[in-house]
Amino acid sequence: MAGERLLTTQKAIAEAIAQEMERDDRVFVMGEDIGAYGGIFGATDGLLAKFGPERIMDTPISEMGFIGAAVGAATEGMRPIAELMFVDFFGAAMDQIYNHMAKIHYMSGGRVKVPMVLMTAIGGSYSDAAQHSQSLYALFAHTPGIKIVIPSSPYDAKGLMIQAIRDDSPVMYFFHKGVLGLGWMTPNPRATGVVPEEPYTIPFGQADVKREGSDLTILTVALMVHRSLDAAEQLAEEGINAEVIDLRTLVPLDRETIVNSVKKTHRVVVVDEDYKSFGMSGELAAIVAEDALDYLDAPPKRLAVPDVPIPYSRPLEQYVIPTVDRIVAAARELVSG
Amino acid sequence: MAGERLLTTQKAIAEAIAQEMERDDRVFVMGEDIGAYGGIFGATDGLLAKFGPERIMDTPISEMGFIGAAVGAATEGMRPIAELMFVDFFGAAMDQIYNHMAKIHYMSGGRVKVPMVLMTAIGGSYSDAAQHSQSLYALFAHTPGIKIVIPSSPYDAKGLMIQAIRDDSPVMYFFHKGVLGLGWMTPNPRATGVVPEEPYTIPFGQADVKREGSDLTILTVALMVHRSLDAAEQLAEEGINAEVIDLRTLVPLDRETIVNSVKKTHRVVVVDEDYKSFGMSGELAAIVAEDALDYLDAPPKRLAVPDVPIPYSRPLEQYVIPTVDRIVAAARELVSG
Amino acid sequence: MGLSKETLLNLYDTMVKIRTFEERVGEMYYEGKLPAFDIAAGPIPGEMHLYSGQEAVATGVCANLQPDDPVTSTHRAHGHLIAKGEDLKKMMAEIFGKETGLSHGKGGHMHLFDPNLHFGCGGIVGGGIPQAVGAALAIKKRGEDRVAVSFFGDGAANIGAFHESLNLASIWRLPVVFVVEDNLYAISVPKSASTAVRSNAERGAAYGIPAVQVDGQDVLAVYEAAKEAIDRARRGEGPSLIEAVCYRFRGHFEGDPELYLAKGEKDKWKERDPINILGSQLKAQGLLTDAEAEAIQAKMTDLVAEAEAFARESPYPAPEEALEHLFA
Amino acid sequence: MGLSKETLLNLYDTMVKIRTFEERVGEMYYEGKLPAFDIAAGPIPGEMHLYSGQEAVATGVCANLQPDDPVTSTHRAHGHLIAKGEDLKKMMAEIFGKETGLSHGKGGHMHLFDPNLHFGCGGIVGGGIPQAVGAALAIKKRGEDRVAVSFFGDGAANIGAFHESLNLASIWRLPVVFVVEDNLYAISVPKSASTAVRSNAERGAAYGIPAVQVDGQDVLAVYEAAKEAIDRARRGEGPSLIEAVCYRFRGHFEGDPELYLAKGEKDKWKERDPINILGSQLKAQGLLTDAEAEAIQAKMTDLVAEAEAFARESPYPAPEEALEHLFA
Ligand SMILES: Cc1ncc(C[n+]2csc(CCOP(=O)(O)OP(=O)(O)O)c2C)c(N)n1
Ligand SMILES: Cc1ncc(C[n+]2csc(CCOP(=O)(O)OP(=O)(O)O)c2C)c(N)n1
Ligand SMILES: [Mg+2]
Ligand SMILES: [Mg+2]
Repeated sequence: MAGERLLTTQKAIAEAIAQEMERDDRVFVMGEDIGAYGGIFGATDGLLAKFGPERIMDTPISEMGFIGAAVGAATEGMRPIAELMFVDFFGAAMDQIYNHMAKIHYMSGGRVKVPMVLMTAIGGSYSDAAQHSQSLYALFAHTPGIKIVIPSSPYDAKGLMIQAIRDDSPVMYFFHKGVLGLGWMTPNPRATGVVPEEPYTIPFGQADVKREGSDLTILTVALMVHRSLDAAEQLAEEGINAEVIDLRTLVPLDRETIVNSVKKTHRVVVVDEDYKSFGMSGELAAIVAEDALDYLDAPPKRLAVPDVPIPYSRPLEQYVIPTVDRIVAAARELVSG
Repeated sequence: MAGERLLTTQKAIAEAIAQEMERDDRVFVMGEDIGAYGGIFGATDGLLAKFGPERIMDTPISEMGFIGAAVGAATEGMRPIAELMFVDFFGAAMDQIYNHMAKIHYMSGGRVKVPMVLMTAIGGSYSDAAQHSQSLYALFAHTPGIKIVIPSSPYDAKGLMIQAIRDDSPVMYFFHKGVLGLGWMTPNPRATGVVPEEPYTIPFGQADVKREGSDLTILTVALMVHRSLDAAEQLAEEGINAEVIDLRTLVPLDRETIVNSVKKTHRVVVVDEDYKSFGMSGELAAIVAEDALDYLDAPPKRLAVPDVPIPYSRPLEQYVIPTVDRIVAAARELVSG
Repeated sequence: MGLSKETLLNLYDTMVKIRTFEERVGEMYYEGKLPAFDIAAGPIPGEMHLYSGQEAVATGVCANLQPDDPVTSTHRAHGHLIAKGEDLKKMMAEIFGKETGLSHGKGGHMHLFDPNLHFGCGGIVGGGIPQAVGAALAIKKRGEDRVAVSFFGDGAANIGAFHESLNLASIWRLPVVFVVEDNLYAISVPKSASTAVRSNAERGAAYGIPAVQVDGQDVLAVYEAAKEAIDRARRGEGPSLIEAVCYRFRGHFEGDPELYLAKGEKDKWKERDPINILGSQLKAQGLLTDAEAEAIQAKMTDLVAEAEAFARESPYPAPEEALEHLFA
Repeated sequence: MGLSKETLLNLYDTMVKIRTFEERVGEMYYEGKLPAFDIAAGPIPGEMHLYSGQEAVATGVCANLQPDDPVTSTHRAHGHLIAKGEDLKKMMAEIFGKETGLSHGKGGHMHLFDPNLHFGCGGIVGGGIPQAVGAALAIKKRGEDRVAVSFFGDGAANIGAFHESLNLASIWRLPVVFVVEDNLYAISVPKSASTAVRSNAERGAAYGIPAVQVDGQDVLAVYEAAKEAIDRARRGEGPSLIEAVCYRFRGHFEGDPELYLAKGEKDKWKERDPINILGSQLKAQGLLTDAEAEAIQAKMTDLVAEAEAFARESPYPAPEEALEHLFA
């Protein structure tokens, strides 16, 4: 069928970047192994050949330096995309992210713009252990001044990336390794989907109801969207109809869609691959309590990493990162309990 | 009266460190301007004269280096205290804090200990603007593997510091500049109090009900404890009895005291000097919704910095950091609304 | 070097302007704060780091810059911004936290930004260095002959961002000049206790970057070294480092008890006041009379007074403006 | 240098042990993952960075160390830990994620810790460098003659933590040796594209630290340079830096397509296999026969097979153990 081209999420991201680079010569990419290697997770696959080393720049291992350089290039009118290879490495660059990228626009009273995208890989479930498996989006969502984008599908990945590049504010774009459709990751059919060839944007702040349902609301992002959809299918067989909401952006957050869904279903579970406490699951549960307290038939539930680092060993990791089974169990308990 | 010695919070902290250094020669302190200067906020005031430069070590401006060195010294059996001058500078050291200090014990399967204290100044309300006024405790509380201590009184400051130094796990100890009783900060009578001369400890995970009340629960830490107590006094004049709970430690968190109080008062407001979203206020509201949903007569309220960097100008800053007046207003609304 | 009279007098003017601004800010800072010092009180609340004593560095460097040459600075930024040509009124208003300030009061003394002058600064040590590298990268990508300059202190040269930035600037051969203002201290910690080499100029070799140490009290020495480095950058020959040895005449910040200074140390340095050094040279060469010097001082006093009046009379921003300007 | 036969044979033994371990891990890694490679599958899931080719560096350095000398390492740590004397069984079990592993399966291949050997490593580039400085600080505070060693790559020498750590070690004159393993690449990025100097030994001067570059394929050259540096540290004469130029014989990690390599580059380097280099020298000197070499290889193959069997037979930790060991 026309327009029914299938792409993986990884290819959708690379295509979005390529199209914006063609459109706008202020856009360039910096990061470790993004050139000849094409990015460890393929986000810049093929771009070096297309755009050359001036616009697809391999950097030394100097996260503070090159992310700070992206900030400086952005304030001088360029539109850099910097790749932080794994979000876990943010600590080597956090000052530039936190005190500069996020704050310069505000501190300048709106006079200086920092139009840049910081893209980074998140997520576990493949035994990459404590320093290469984190999600951490809540930590950045807690930081005023950064838009937080977390696609879960090829279609969303492309539209949100183009939107991010065109945004005049700093955007962090988190791609989960498990949703990319990489040949060397655990196969995931949901990581391939229809992606239009022409450029398009998806506005920030619009959650996507990936599945409608009436019995409970599942609020989630990234790979947990896929697991929640799988869980919803199982639940449907038991007669439980779960609504699965992919938040897509945490900042801005689509409070309305969240609250309306809970008002409809009266029950909510947050499924979160980030650490449980002081993070996304708390924020979402709090919002529901603030805006839909009287509609709740049960306390909000939170399924998240139980406040330990991600352990290496497979059974340990599977115990801490939410699985389809545990999502099903939580939903069942919520509805029946 | 015997034992009724008064100290400021700052002097209580310095005394706690001094007493532990006398007791245990593995304890030493590293940080910028902690020697001759005595620490910008006086946490090491007088210690250089007492213990000499081998144990009170001024460092270069190398936060990654010296905090990482504290980690390495701790794994080798010392018990370092490192001072990060303002919490706002964490981005220059975050990798060592986040991926190493917090995780080594877990990653080693419990075989390596990292007994260190990272102390740091938090808080605003004196026009130090976006990069010197943050609180950020939620960001570290979101990190598994760090105990999070936030004293609000001289008595607590001493007992919690001694507890922190004796703890075999990494502890972050946040002192709010406004509770220290410094001669150059806005005068604060609550920053001076009775402190026993002999060493004592206060266990972590025990919130302190700083004021009992029946109409609503105020959950808070640091300077906001003082403002909440001031607000509670005003509210009492209106016939509203607020219970003010000083959490004292966020990790471990005294969930029981929180939940029991809300079950008693049926209303809760979180007063938080950190950013609002994805932080402490969300976590506490979520906990209340999880464990005391049926007891709530009104949605939980959150008073926190409304997700902007801390602005410099006085009226702007006063608009974003919770004040006594706004705490009073929020409480009033909660009870009447 | 044979600088024109105009250039020389401009250097003198700028130094006097900076000094006059700083000393007046230093006076006003204590308004409303005493007798029991309260940092949050008075027309200028918060921390205050003044530049008095180091004027030759900002002045000598910025005299070689155009308005569109990007500059990043530090917590001690007033001098750099004045030397870059900022309007004192908007600067002062920002320092007062007023609506008419450079950032409408959101930034304050440590966070002065002006996109027209391509100027930014901040309160995090080392924070500006990578940003200058990025500005230089933007320049190079566009094939312009602008040059970026990053000012920072001797203390900042020990932070990781320094290392990463110099290496990046070198491998990418960027038009950027790193200016280390070695005022001998990082707050209370002397350079000798923080820095494994005597001069940060010795560190240039670790990045293949030409580096020199100059007398930072001598504006002509700074001017000359800066000119060489900036010209090299404009010619596309890559980055340079300059370490200017100087001294701050006030505390690290206002209220600093300065207990860490050796007795008489500051007085000795005050004998090498950069304004007097240039003033004496100009007078010796017959380029400046005492009366002219007084007139310059009077002019600057007036300018600063005007800025002060402007700042005092300007309104504060409306409280709700705190919620604006989070996103572009 | 006149090393004893015993020392020489120990060096040979250790290199063969490392190589044998690494190559076997490299084989087992693909078990259960193919035909369509799935990184999460098989007995050894996750990333895998092997040390084959660089054995001379770990071996030459660690031969000068005692069990209680602290060592910090990187993502490519197996070689260092074996050279430090670790029990292969516990190591292999950890790499398999088993209960009997060094960290009961919590750490995995990139996070190997052994407090008895004062060994730690991690997956963050540059992460171990400040920790070695801290270990050396602990040693100095106690007046011991131990010495700390930090191994890291050429890529790591461009991260801020390197700069801060070398400066701290120098100003505090700490007993620590920094070993840069220059294997020419950081993943796909060649050193020439990342590093502004030809040798990181040139960076020693920026910290007043004695620094040398050595042939990292020649274990005797490494041994000699390490001995000098380690002895200096033990004598209380402060830190040193050694850059050992070497080459990794496998990809950055298993599965690396290595498209960034020049044609024939790896084969050329394989001609300089560190095991063969020492083996030939020993044979030329009559210290090793072919039969003895084969026996050594056989012994190591057995040891690794034993470790493998131990790891395979060991149980996984119980899932709930994930919640343990958060706090001491
Ligand atoms: C990353 C970071 N660490 C520490 C500080 C606190 N601090 C502010 S200025 C300063 C001293 C800076 O010294 P130097 O770079 O020499 O500049 P100077 O103040 O002498 O101009 C310190 C330690 C900071 N702002 N940022
Ligand atoms: C701070 C940080 N940035 C990036 C990475 C990703 N990464 C892992 S290993 C590596 C290359 C390291 O190169 P080098 O230091 O030369 O060591 P080698 O792999 O060659 O042994 C990179 C970029 C990381 N783990 N940590
Ligand atoms: Mg200085
Ligand atoms: Mg390498």
